[in-house]
Amino acid sequence: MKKLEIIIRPEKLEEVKSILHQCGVTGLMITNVMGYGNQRGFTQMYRGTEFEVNLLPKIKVETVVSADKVACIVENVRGVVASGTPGDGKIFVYAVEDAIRIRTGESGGSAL
Amino acid sequence: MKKLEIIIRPEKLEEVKSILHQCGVTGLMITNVMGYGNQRGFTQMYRGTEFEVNLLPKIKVETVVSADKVACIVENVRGVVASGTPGDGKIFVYAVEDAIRIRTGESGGSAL
Amino acid sequence: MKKLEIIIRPEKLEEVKSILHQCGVTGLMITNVMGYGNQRGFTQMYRGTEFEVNLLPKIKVETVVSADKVACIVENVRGVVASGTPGDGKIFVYAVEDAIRIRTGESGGSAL
Amino acid sequence: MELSQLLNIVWVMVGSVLVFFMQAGFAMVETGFTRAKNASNIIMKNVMDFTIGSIVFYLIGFSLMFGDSVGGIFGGSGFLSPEKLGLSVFADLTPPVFIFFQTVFCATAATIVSGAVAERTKFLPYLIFSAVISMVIYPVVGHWIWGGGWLSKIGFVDFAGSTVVHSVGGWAALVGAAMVGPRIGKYVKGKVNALPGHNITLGALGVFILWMCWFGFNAGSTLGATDELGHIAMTTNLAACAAAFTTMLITWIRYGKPDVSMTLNGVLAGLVAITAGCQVVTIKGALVIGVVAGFLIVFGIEFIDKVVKVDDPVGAVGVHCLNGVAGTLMVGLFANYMPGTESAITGLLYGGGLSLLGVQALGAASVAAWTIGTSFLLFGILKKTIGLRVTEQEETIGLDIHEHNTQAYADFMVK
Amino acid sequence: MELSQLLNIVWVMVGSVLVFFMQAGFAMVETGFTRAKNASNIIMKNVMDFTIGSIVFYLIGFSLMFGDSVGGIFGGSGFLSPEKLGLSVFADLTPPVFIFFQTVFCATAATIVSGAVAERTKFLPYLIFSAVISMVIYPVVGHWIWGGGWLSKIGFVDFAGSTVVHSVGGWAALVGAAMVGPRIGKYVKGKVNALPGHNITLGALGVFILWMCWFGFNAGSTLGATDELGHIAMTTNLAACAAAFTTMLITWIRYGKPDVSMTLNGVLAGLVAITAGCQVVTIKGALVIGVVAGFLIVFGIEFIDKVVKVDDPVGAVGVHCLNGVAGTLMVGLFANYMPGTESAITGLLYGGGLSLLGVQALGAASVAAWTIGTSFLLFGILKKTIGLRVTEQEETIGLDIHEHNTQAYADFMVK
Amino acid sequence: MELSQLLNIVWVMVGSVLVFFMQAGFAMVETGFTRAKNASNIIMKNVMDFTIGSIVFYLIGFSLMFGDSVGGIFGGSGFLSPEKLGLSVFADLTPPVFIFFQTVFCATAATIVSGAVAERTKFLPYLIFSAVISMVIYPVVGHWIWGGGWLSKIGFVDFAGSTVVHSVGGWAALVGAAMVGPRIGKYVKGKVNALPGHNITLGALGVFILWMCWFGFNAGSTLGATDELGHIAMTTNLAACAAAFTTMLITWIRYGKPDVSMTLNGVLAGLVAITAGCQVVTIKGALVIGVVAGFLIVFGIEFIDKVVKVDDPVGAVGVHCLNGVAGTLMVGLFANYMPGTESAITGLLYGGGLSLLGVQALGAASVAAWTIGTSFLLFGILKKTIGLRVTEQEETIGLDIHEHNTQAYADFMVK
Ligand SMILES: Nc1ncnc2c1ncn2[C@@H]1O[C@H](COP(=O)(O)OP(=O)(O)O)[C@@H](O)[C@H]1O
Ligand SMILES: Nc1ncnc2c1ncn2[C@@H]1O[C@H](COP(=O)(O)OP(=O)(O)O)[C@@H](O)[C@H]1O
Ligand SMILES: Nc1ncnc2c1ncn2[C@@H]1O[C@H](COP(=O)(O)OP(=O)(O)O)[C@@H](O)[C@H]1O
Repeated sequence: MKKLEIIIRPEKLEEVKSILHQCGVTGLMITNVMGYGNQRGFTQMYRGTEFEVNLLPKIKVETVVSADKVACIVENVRGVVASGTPGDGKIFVYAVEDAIRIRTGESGGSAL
Repeated sequence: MKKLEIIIRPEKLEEVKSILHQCGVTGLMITNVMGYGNQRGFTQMYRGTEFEVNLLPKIKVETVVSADKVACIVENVRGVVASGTPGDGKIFVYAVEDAIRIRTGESGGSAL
Repeated sequence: MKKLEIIIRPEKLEEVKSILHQCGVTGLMITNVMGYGNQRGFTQMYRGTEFEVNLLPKIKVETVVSADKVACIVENVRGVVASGTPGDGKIFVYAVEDAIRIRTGESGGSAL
Repeated sequence: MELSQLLNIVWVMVGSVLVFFMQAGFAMVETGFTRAKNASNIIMKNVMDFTIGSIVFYLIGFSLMFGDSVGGIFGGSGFLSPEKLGLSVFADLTPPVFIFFQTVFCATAATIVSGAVAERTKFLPYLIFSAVISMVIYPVVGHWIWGGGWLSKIGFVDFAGSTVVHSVGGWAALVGAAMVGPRIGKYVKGKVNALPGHNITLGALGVFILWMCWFGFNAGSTLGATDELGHIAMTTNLAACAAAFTTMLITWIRYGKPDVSMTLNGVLAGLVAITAGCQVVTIKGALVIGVVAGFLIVFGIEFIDKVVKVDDPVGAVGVHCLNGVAGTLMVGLFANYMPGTESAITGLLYGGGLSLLGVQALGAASVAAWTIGTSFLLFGILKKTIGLRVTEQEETIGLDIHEHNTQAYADFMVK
Repeated sequence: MELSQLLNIVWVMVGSVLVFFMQAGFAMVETGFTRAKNASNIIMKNVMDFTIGSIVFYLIGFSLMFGDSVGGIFGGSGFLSPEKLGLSVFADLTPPVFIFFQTVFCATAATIVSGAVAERTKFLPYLIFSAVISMVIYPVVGHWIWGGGWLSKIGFVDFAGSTVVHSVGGWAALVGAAMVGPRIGKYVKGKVNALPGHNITLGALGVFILWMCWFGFNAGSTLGATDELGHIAMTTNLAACAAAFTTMLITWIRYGKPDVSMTLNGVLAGLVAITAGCQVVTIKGALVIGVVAGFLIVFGIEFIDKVVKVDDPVGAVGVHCLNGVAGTLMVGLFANYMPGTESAITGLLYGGGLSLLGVQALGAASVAAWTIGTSFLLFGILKKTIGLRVTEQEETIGLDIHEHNTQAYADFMVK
Repeated sequence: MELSQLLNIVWVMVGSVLVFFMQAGFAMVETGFTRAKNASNIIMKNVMDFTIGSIVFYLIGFSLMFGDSVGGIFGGSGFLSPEKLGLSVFADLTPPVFIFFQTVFCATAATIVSGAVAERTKFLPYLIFSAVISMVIYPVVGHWIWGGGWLSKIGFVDFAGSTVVHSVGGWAALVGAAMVGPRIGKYVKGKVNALPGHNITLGALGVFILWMCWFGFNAGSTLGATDELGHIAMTTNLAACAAAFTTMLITWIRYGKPDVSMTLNGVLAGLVAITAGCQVVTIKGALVIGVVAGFLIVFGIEFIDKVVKVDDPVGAVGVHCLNGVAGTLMVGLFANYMPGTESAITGLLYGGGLSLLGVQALGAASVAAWTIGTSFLLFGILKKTIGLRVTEQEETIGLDIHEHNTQAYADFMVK
């Protein structure tokens, strides 16, 4: 069982959601985060004082899936999200030791 | 050392907090997330145009605990949270390699 | 490859960002969380009714780095963040199995 | 037309426009003091009670209030075309000016209820209640006191409506809030919880709007340009100030810190309390009335919240009911109008004896009885038939989504 | 100076101040009904159209509107110092009072456009358009109808400006919204998407502000203290109420739930529709006009949104254009002013025949032709030269950051 | 009572109500331009300065301002019951109308300070300062200029209070902001940081409210219905427009993008600058005064922020102090009132020579000296005794939690 953390630009969420759906993902969590990376931020101005905003709004999509789905997801997310400009985002992969469905108590793969 | 990620309905937070307390958890983090799973969303309407909201507000409770506490938590959270209807949530378990208490520099189990 | 989850007081963010920069971190994600730990919350009052706020606003900084940078980060974050009073925060270390840069498709260490 | 009549028209128009704008003030106070997930619903209730109220008051309510008196109890003529009535005040102004002024007054009473029953009441029964209060409950009281009915005959003094407007709205709010029951999470295992409002800034804006509009409410009730406008403005303002200051002090002492939302309620408490007597009390009397209002609001809201355990999210009962009644009674103490003349109105403290106080008490009690009775009946019927309350799940997710399929703050919420 | 003149001055000052405050109402409605990332930009556009409009209308527009008529088409004297014109209304009030009143009216027409083109239009071309509408487009129409021009000569009735103000703003809004194109994400592969506004509470506050100010708009258009003020207030208010109630009912039936933002638009629709006829229709006529406005706004907004596919984020076209035209035409049906006297104005339903309706239709059509034509030309030139629209990336990130390097809600957003 | 007197009463009542509502405008501007964690505290300070100010001004301040003059320096009679004074203006209106109007004016001066010292000042010392400015500092200046004191004797012109109200508030704001010190994070290692406000939309609403109310402030200062109302409204409006437009242009050129919050300050700057001369300058003069105000606000705020390094979160010093003084001086240049008559007031540019300019400068300087001196003394005593400032930790967590145990936006924050 793996957890994927997919960091994307906010406007790409709908497309990523449908990719995940196609790859057979059964659940996900979405968090608003502020990201910092190769993409540069921008300058803001308030009453004549400039300030750098080096954090940009990103969306973090987390989903726990069986290991065999990872390839499908990585492949297809790249397909719809990659624009070729810095800031497209990252996918991080983690091991998951267990999952429990609170409603039924099922655990492991059948809890997904 | 394990990290538990407990996804619940927002209105269950208070109960989950007190369960965790009873199981001897010493700290936790709470994040507002939007979730998608077996539970269906709902339809919204704005000025005559319908739109599906398939993400629902959920709360993610994260806590890092020694391995022996996992069973207590899983058991009891199920007890108070399970309503039997889709959307009750999930618990994910991860391995944690290390923990450091910034204040003191303690690390490992004694940092929790 | 490791993921560090650094939980700090909101006002320390700027300092932690520059530490991370100095240690050669190439990207990070920031999330607003509510934390609960040794630090006590405070009492609020609304129209004559008291209520305990036992969650306090914290910032979670997540960064995925090569293993050799962990020591530098832990060391230096402690240096600027530790105030000696409860609530300074924690650093949690996790293993990361893989990372993919969506823009280029690079994976592993070179995706960071 | 005489210039003096035109001047009266201009002044009453200004007053009416201000009283109309109280709708915005109530909407902001009620929305700000409740939770974000119910904001659109509160807004909608506020828009609709004015809308429905204006229409039914024009067609029926006004005539029940000012039509030819049937035994001093209600008006019985003028229905559907009230501008054809032969009221003498129609000649002083014009029929539509007076009807317009009365319409916006009526809407004020109706809108008080929405805050008290907020965050858990179904939309449809609220609309029905709102229609009936504007069409029947308020106009009958109005007839008693301002329409030539029995209370006006025995010398009851309620210059701008502490009783007619605020106590009617307040009693109905109390009955409604009690019958619809507390919000989920308000009273849990004997513990009283706070469910803080979502936007204190907007709530404060609402209070400032109401404060401004109250100068139209009270000074507009002269129904013309008179030499009393300044005095009324002064008593109105200083009562509000004294009440707010008193509230702040009490909360500072009692809770350790000055409480913001209670102090904002304090302003409104002072305004409600001075409304009955703004014309007939002295400026110093107004200051005292304000101080009393400040005490009443803190202990009154606590009493309702913690002892009676009626859940009133915005403090409507404390503000309008308690202070409406108290303000009416205090006229019996502090009135000192044109002493020594034929038109003198003098309260107990200025040597007028107990009679005025007695009349005031009788009036306040009668209005309470009528309003509580009719509201109880109406809410009771609604409860039995369509039900008053949304389901637990609907309340938890919020009335905006449940009742209107919408959210008030889309960018800050569900994506 | 005669007291009656001073009284007229006071009333027109009150009216002007209210009409000025409509700027705040529009700003809140437009901001509340659009997304948070564009809030500062909308605010800025609203401040600037008033600012620029006030200056150019004083220097040029007023004279084009009220200067000596050149063939009934436009005014040709008074430029730069309009207070030196010899208008008879200057003698009834004073020159600056009348200019002030006309200035705030003009600004109302200009500000309507900003909502319709919101969230994707560049700042500079907006400013230029805004200057031209206040300087030329509106004043010419104003001359035709209120400045002694050709439409006023043939008996066209537009008491407070359903045509002059609202249809001019509304037609320009339609042309602008069509030419600048829909927002990204609004129409995707034939599907119509909703892009909900970010603060319905503020939008509602804006509606209440506009409603209040409309009493100054309509009753102030008497240009003096008259015995008609009350009637105008009543028709204005009841049309708004009837429209809001109708809108709520229709949305309840059509969508299953009463729609909040549509109902708020319904209030404005009723207000726009009654503006032309507020003086000349009966109270019952006003109720009917309101009901018609309620139908028009729901089906009109849906038609524009889903069939014509013009993306109008705040419903400006539905409110101001459709109801401005409809309100003008309905005068031809419902007028019943001083029947039996020399000044009688009577519509079809009161036995006045088709002639008034014909004149109303001719006026509405002429104004539409002029406004659409000039707006089309101007937006066309701007599109070809500096361009109307921000880039896709700028629109996605928001106009606040792109056009002003700022964010409206710093604490709730980027840290 | 004479009809003309009643008409004056009506107009002054309208003006007073508008000036009262400036409290709402200030509250929204100050809250919107500061951070969310201090919103309730700012609201509370705004409510309390009006509340306390109204009471102490009635009891003491008014008499210090308008009581029998003691050497032209302060008034010395009428304490506790100012309505018993024998002022001639009492006969023109009525005593309470005039007292009410003066009360709301006084509160305006007091409320200016709260924005400048926002986000780090303790609640109690703020209340004390606020009481003293309303009770002593403002009334003494008021006596000099409007109460028959020494400045009024030598021909100082300050029609509606650029000096009396705005420069007094502005100087006190400067002293306060300097003595309480900058907010944490504002000046770090020589770098000037921006701490953006949390709700620009509300800030803009506040500016629109103030703009509307300024018509009551300036045109109400006639103290009666006169033929000058329209002229005053025009100069007021066009100065604001010219200032806003100028500010936008300068920021566009200097910063690359038109700055929203600065432009909103620009509106206020124009309004403050025209306040002294609104009656006596021409419309074109008003446009020029507005342009000057636009320059002053941009460079003035930058100067205070970056060179003097006084941290003034809302720009109160730039708006009220700089433009209050400049507006007063510009009367000496642009006055052109009733030229050729006995009442003529003529500035340098209209051939009046340097004398008026000299008097204006003397007045502005004297008021500055008095206000800076007394404020410095008072803030100094408060600093030494109870302390002016919250602790670092309290400031970091926010004044809402620290001073009031509350949060303004519960649903968007801590859960
Ligand atoms: N090492 C990292 N750890 C955590 N998050 C990262 C890391 N690198 C990038 N991110 C996240 O991914 C986002 C996109 O990364 P960025 O470097 O800007 O683009 P790209 O990967 O296309 O070069 C960042 O804003 C950040 O949120
Ligand atoms: N595979 C998953 N990965 C990440 N989050 C998940 C996953 N499955 C479910 N969740 C989270 O748990 C919530 C509840 O899941 P859902 O499937 O609706 O209920 P249930 O588990 O009772 O069937 C979801 O809204 C989502 O936030
Ligand atoms: N075991 C834990 N699991 C998850 N988060 C934790 C844990 N312990 C602490 N935290 C986070 O770290 C923050 C600081 O911890 P706290 O115990 O208050 O301070 P300290 O570590 O200085 O004693 C908490 O508010 C919480 O967000």
